[in-house]
Amino acid sequence: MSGVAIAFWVLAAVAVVTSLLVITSRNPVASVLYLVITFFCLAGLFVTLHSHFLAAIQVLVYAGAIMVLFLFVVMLLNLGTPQWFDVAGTPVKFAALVLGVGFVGALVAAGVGDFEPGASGPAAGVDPDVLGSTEAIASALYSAYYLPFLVTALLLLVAMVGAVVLARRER
Amino acid sequence: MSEIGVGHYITLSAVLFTIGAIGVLTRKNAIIVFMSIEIMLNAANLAFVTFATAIGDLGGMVMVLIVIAVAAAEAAVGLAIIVAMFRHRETVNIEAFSTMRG
Amino acid sequence: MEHLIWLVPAFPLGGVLINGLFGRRLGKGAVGFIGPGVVGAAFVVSLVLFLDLVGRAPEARQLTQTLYSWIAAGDFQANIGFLVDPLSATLMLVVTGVGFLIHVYSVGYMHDEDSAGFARYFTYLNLFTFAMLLLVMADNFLLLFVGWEGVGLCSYLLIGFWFKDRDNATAGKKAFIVNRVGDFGFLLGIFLIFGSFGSVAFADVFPTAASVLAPGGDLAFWICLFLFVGAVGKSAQIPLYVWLPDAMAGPTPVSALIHAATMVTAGVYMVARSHALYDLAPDVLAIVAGIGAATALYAATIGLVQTDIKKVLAYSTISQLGYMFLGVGVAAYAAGIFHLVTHAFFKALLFLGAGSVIHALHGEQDLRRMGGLKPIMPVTYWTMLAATLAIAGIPPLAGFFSKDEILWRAWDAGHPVLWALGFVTAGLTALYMFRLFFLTFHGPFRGTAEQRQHAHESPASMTVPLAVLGVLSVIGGWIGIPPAIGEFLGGVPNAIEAWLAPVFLSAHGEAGHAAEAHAVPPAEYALMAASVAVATLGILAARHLWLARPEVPQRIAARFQVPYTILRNKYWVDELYDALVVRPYNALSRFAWRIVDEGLIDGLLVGGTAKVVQMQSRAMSGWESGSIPTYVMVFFGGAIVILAYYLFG
Amino acid sequence: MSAYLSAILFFPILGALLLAGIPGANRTAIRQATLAISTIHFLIALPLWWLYDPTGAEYQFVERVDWIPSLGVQYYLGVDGVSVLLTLLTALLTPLAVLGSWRYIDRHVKEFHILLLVLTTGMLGVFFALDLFVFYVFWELMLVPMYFIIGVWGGEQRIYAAVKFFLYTFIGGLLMLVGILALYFQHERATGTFTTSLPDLLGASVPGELQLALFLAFAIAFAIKVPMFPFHTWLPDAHVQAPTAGSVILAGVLLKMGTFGFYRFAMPLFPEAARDALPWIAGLAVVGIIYGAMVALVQPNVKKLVAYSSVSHLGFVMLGLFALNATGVQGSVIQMINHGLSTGALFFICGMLYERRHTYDIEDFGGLSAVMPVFAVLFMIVTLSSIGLPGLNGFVGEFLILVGMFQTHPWMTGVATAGVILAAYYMLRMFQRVMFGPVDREANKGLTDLSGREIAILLPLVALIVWIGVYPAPFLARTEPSVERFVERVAGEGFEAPPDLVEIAPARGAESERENETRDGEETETP
Repeated sequence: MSGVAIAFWVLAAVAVVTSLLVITSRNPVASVLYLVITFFCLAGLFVTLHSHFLAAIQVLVYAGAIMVLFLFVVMLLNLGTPQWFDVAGTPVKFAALVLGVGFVGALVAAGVGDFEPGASGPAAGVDPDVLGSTEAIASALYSAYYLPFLVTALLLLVAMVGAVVLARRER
Repeated sequence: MSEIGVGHYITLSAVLFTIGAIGVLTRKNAIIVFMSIEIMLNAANLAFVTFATAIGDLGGMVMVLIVIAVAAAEAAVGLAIIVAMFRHRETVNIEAFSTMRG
Repeated sequence: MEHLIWLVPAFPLGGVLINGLFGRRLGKGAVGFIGPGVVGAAFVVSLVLFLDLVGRAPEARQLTQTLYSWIAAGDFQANIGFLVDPLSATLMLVVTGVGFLIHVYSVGYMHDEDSAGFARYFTYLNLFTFAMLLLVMADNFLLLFVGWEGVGLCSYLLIGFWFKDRDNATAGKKAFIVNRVGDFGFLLGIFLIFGSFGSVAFADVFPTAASVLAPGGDLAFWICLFLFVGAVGKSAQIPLYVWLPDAMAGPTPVSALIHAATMVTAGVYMVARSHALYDLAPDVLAIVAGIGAATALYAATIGLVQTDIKKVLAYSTISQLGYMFLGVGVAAYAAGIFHLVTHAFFKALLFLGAGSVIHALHGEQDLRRMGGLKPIMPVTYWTMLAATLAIAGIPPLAGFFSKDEILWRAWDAGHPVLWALGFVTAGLTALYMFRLFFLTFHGPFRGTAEQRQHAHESPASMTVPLAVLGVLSVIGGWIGIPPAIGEFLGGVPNAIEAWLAPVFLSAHGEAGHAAEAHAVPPAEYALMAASVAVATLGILAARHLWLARPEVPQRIAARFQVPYTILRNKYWVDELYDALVVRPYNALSRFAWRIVDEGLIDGLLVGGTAKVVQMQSRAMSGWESGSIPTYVMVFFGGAIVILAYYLFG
Repeated sequence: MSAYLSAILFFPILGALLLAGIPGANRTAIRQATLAISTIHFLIALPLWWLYDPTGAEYQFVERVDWIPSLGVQYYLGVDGVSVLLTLLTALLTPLAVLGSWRYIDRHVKEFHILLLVLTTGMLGVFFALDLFVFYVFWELMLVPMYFIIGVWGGEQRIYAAVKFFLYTFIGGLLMLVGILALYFQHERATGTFTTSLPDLLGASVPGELQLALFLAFAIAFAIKVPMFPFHTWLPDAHVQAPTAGSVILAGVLLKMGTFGFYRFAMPLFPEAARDALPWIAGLAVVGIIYGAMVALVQPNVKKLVAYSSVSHLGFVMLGLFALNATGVQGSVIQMINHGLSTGALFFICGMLYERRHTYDIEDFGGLSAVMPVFAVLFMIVTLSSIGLPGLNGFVGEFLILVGMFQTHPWMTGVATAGVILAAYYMLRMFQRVMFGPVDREANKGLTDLSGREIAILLPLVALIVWIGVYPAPFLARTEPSVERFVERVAGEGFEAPPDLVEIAPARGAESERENETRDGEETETP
């Protein structure tokens, strides 16, 4: 059992547990914090997959920025107190559960688990670490995927403007 | 415990995705629904990264970046809407907002 | 002489254009001159052509002229071409001759119309003459059909001339539509002819008729029958005669010209013209003769009880036409045409005489309110007497020779039953004609005092034509003296028979009946004597009933109540047609419109699909419930389905 | 490669642009301008009559320019004998329509006239198109202006009528589009080249049942436009609600799109299918003739009566087309022109009555012949032309159709010929109730006779009605070669000789049958 395996199982378990807690906890603030933990686990998993840059981004952007935003909004609208209406009726819950289990069961049954990357495995001579490194991603980003990069930038701009406009208090 | 293969990551991603989905289905608090969506997105990211490293194609990595960016944008706008909704109806229960029905 | 032919129809057409376009401005005088003038000119040209034909050898008596190719499409070809041969020359003379007299008469008769109406009247009359000449002179079936419908149109226009009165317009419409029923048959006949011969020109059809059509075969049968349907429609035979009595709604000269002398005889002319076809269909000839005889008797019976002077003459015309068809039906074409000619003379005279009486009594047409006009209207009296004697068939007047010839031919051709029908009708004709004559001119005047005061002889422009026609009615018969009498008068030939022989010769190769010089069988004399006897009997009975003992007819009518009312109501044929044909058709049309069109198609199919679409869309909109969780549920369910299909599909 | 056709085609559009310049308020200026434009357009198109050489090539004044090379679509125009006549009819009716709506249209005058000119282009495009794509574009283009003309300037339920008109034709159009596409790909599969040009498509033959399906797709689209029996219910509504000019153009030209479509596209492209479907379509045509005549009889509204009469008349045209011999098809082509003239004139007359009494109900009229003599004469001539009186144009067409069709389908033609009687019945009944009888309604007494303008509208139509009736040779000569090619392409050799005429007569009594048996042998039949 190599170090990576242990790390994987631990991180996976924590991620699953915390995300379950996110959707089940009464108190929104608690679920925000659990979500932060989930994101950290994911970042760790990225590291086990040798993509260190993405792990960093994950932590910075998701855990740092977005969750802070959530927390901010929850605090601003003092939604901290558990809401009575929050959880749906039992039939809906039951249906959702069945659906979810069914979905996962279908995937596992379809042999997702033993999926082999097939012939096109890591191309010979490409070191996974180099692959995950920042320069590789940066060079790809500015060459082949330049257009998506620009579009995303534009999208972010639009989102900012949108957010400001929507959230502004009418005078 | 054999070598951790791509399958494990994918299964994990599926599980996380499902949890996110169940969250969206069951919870009526807009914020929680929002967070479940974030979980689902991250599950997808995980799958992307797994396949990217598995077949050595940077496309996956770039995709994750984009997804994160999009998620950020979506969160910003979403939360702005929630704030606007809250101001309008004093609640974030999504049941209250059904004026758009047919 | 060929180059003159086109002038004959051109003159009336010229009259139509001048009167039609400038009539109102020219004033009644000019219109009154142009109208008859052009017909007179046409008569002169016809006479010239007639004399030219007489001058030629019998076989060469044929003048043709083709103006231009009218319709040429695919293998169908029809020209505007004229054929003047003894048959059409005779008809041309009758149409233009009698027509001219009637035009002159009309100037007097219609003088109290306003200038617009006067011009319109003469335009229509000239248009009629033009169409009738087209019909008679055409050298192919299509042009004949053009003339055929043209005269139908003119009769529609002229019957409904005083259109302010709704009944006149309805009578006109009825005439046109019943004619159209006949024309429908005619059209089918033309199609069959074109189908069999590949052409509609007489020159292509008649000479090759025997070879193309199997004698007695189905094709010949159907062609002739369809053509005869057209003839029945136009010449008012059973069952399509109903329009002629109503056609009396038109001015009297119109009745004289169209519904007595010319148009109604078009059917006889057409059958005679296509004798080559009819000879190949003996069954149809039998039908023609049968219908002719039946119509003669049938119309005579109705004529007996009519009280309107013009209605009596109308039924008399139908009866006489029946005679002509009887003659043509027993393949005695020349006899049929001969009767047509003589009938044109005396029937036109009868109508004009009646017109003169009506004119004098200011529109009074009911026999029961006339009488004793002899001293007041001598010219009308004597001319009407001549005509009545002629139609009754009293020798030596015209009617005797032509009617007797037909009766003899019917007997000679081995149709004793038809002869009997004709014989009885001859008696009835004499009876009802003299009934009319005595009721009008003899006995006490039954009209109002004011009418008696105004009654006066018609002006010269009306009495002169009467006189001319009177003379024609007397001497008209002498052109067709049968050999039986000819020998006594020093070998006078049967002029008209010889004259028309070449046209009908080509039919069955051997010489016509007339040419046989064999001894006249005694039977002919017997029949001749019999027909004269029955005619005089009719006259005496009429004198007895309506002159000597006027109250007798009332008693007879009272005793035979049922047959009298049947005849009085014209066997209810009009009502029958109305109930059996017109009303159901209208009902069916309403049904078609309301139920099929608006109900079925618009309501059910079109409207139905529209409603279905609406219902569907309303149902669909129910799903948009607005609750976000249901949306997500559906969304996620869909995703799973697709995934499942993709994984396991 | 003269641009003559394009000039004719796009001149109205230029005119429409010119109109846009004139201020909307100045109504008379707009009317005069449109009249000038449409008259000039007619003069531009008129030389087609002399320049078109019947003995020349099948399609003349051809213009062929690549439009969308990748799809094999070309801007391909050309005219044959039939489309020359229809073009001239369109070019003649437009100025008359403008004249006809001088006082009738008083709202949005500028928009109306612009739409009218655009409509003209749409129609001409259909007659000129030799490329299916171009044809389809103009087929749909023509729909829009007519929709607005009915929808905006129509009567009370104009919206219903306009929408119904639009949907009916549009659905037909879609069906046809599917047909075009299927043909397009089938042609590619057969010959490997993508093309939508008619002559090339005519070359390749389409296999059996696909051909029937494609033929039906085209046939239904055109049958709706003709309109043929089951699809006709949009016509009366559209006509009653449309303004005079709209009705005239709708009846005069738009209905001919359907029959022209059969002549130019549906039948030549799918000859075998056309022959198989012949009994059905001819049967429907006959039903249309009788049904149209019957329903017309009981119409209280004179415009609806004329609309149903159009259904009956075009039933004749369809019958002629399916006679599959030169005589019948010539008759049907000349009848298309005749119907345009006589029914166009009839709708003008309805318009004139409406302008005076603001009603189309026959009951409101009566005895007008005394009040309006000139009107009576012209109305009489047009009515007689419509019931096919010999000597006028209607007869020439109807007779040729019937005589042509009789050679191949005697029984069907027998029934159709009965239509001649029914036509006389409903037209004369209407004519009598409008024109004859006493002038019993007060309002009718003061009616003014035709004005100069109105006479100017009817005179050219009546002149043509008489000309075609008396001397149709020049018209027939121009369409003869095109019709011959059509017949030879559709009838081809496969079409068996018409049934022996003897059989058509039912056995009439036993003995004549026996006679026939013995002599059948040497009977020489020369159909």
